[in-house]
Amino acid sequence: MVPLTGYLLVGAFLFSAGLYGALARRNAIAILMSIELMLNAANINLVAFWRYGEAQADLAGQVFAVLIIALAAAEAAVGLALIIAVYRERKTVNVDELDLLAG
Amino acid sequence: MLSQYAFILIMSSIALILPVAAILMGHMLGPRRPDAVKNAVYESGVETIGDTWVQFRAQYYLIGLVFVVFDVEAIFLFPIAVAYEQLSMFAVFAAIFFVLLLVVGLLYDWRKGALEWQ
Amino acid sequence: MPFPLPPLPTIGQLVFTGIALFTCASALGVVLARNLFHGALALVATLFGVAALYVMLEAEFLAVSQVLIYVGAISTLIAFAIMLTRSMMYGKTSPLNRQAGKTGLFAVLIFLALFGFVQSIPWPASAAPVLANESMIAALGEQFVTNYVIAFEVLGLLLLVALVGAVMLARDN
Amino acid sequence: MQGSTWSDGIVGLLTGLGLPEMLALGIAYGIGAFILVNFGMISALLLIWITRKAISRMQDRLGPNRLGPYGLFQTVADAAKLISKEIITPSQSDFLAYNLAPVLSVFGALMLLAVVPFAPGLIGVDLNIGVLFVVALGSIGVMAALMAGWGSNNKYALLAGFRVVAQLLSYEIPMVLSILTVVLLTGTMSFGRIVEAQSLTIGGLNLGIGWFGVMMPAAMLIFFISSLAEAELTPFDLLEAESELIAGFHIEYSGMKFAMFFLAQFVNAWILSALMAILFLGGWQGPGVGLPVIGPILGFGYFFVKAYAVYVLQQWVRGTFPRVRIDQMMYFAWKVLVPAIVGLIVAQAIAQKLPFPDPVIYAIIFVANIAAIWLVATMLQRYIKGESLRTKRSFEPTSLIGTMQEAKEYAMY
Repeated sequence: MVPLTGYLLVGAFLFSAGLYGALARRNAIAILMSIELMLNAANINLVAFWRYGEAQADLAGQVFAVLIIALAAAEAAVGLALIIAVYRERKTVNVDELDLLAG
Repeated sequence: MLSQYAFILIMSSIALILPVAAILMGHMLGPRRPDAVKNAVYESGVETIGDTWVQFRAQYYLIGLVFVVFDVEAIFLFPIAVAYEQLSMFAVFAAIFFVLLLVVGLLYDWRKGALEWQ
Repeated sequence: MPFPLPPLPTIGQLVFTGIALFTCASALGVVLARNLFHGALALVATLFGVAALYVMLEAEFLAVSQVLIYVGAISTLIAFAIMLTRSMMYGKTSPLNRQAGKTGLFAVLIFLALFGFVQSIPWPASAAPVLANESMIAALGEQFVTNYVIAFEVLGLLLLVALVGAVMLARDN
Repeated sequence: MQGSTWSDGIVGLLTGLGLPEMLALGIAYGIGAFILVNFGMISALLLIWITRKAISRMQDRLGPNRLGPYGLFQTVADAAKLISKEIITPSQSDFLAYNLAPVLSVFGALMLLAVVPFAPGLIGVDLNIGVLFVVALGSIGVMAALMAGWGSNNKYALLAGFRVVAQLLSYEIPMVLSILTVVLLTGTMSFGRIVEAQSLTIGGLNLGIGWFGVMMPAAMLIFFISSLAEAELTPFDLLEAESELIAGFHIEYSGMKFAMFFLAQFVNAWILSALMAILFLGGWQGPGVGLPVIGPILGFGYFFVKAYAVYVLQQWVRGTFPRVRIDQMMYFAWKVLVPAIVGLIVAQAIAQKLPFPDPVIYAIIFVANIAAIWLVATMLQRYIKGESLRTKRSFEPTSLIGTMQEAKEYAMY
């Protein structure tokens, strides 16, 4: 059987990659995709802890994970709609060109 | 359960290899005489003007949006439907309330004309 | 003293290693791809990898919802948004901003810290067999409308708000 | 977990030969999967022949009749032709997306076969989440269409890809929800058990005619209509609209790569008909399937007869109906089918919790279904009236346009 460490390491890798993408990419859509990676990393950990944990019958880990997936859907829907609205105004989705509030 | 998914894994590798093999066979058996006109983008014989990445209308995105919300709804309703026999009345009303919330969303979009193709 | 050979990996471990490498490689593809559409395709691959990990964890309902919602819905939305904002046009400039170097160092440090942390704790190496699967899906459905009913209804409300808000934002007018 | 399956025999044979059980299972699965995949590929040839014959009969033609008996080998010749054609790769196409798209679309179609129950015990793998597995695989087809449209570097292909995705997404919701009615009734998502639930046992004898389609005609109809849209067949084939989009998202594909899209489309259409047979027409259930030896063989026969009958029905619709416009396509999905099926689900959910004996509950569900059909029919009638009024007006002398009040019937839409 695969030890729990394996899953946790995959989760850690996805989280770090997502973090890098969220901070370093210029395109807003790419940033959103990186955030999805981080959410997935959290989900892997939740399910892995559920599977290897004591309270399997409780299913809390799975319920959380499904809720997070649904949440990610709502987040992506609104986030992308925002990006589209911003694009319509400013004709760009590069976040370092969007300095309306920077003054 | 994992042995069931072993079947899925084996079958998916076969289902991937077969079309790849068919395409590679087509590459090997068919002739290969490319030229600039043949490889040009086909637009009914008219010369291509401008970039392929033309501006698309936001309507497509709106459809995707409504789809996402209803997809999420469906994914929650399936396990509830499986458990339906054992549910109490309260639970049933909770589920129906959940459905009605989304119906309100659909009605709102309907009124706002987001479902129309202008 | 003979060098102790590590035990042969089981089939499950081999499959896991394959899936894990695939997932991590495509995750790197997401953040590093110059072409945004390739990035989206890599994201789809990553999400499939994660779904496969869920199957390995015997959470098949979760795996299938992952594919349905993430691959079927969210990735499509992302692809639509890429086309709508003509993000393909930025292919010539660098996809990374000025602080990319510093951020990369930071991310590597975070990963190393997490790596060390995960390795330092003696996690259980194996788990109890999972309860029968059909009843697990039913139990999951029951949990949604009993123990977690508040979260469930709030999620419904959130979806409603997302639907209304996103449609208002994205409409052409 | 479940009773005997097809793999038991092979595994028993192989372990008898002294192989370890793991390896035996792997070999058995390999054989089964290989047969299934090849069944999909080869049946596509037959399906193309059936399609051409059915359509040509409806159009008062003979169809293929030269090669082999009744022209049966025509598709084989076509396949041989396609394989020897040059594969043209358009310049500036995206290598990854362009080449992966045909493979993925075939993959998505063939993998569906893994959960189709052909006969009692003869199902690739009876997943607990079989129903959702099918729906999830549909998203691979969506991705393939997007990749093909984007990868070809062609405006029309991209536009068609977008339209395909819009259509597939719109009709996936009524389809999924119509499957939900069956799941709500049976309390299981495994196809094996859904088919088993459609027996009708009277006096210890399995008549095998307790089909859900009889009790839930509206859900069946909605499933059928959405499956037409998902299979991109004629009332909903505006993605291929030759006059506007040249040929759809696979315009830039040729030779075997085009053949792959073609194959995926036919396999998909057949599996959707098979799904309708499984979910609403009893799958392998039929009179006499309970019999000891002959039962499974009969069941196998019943399943194929039903699946092909639904397939021919699809072709019939395809041969008779005109193509809808894109706004009508959207209208129909979101404003007719989705409200109807959501209403049905709520009605059925309430009915199933009423403290009545089962037959009464079934009767209530049946009445709700009939009401849904009636409602949809009236809504469509109103819509068609408005449409025909609009068409009539567009042919009136121009001098009158603008002077006329908007008609009441039309103003509703």
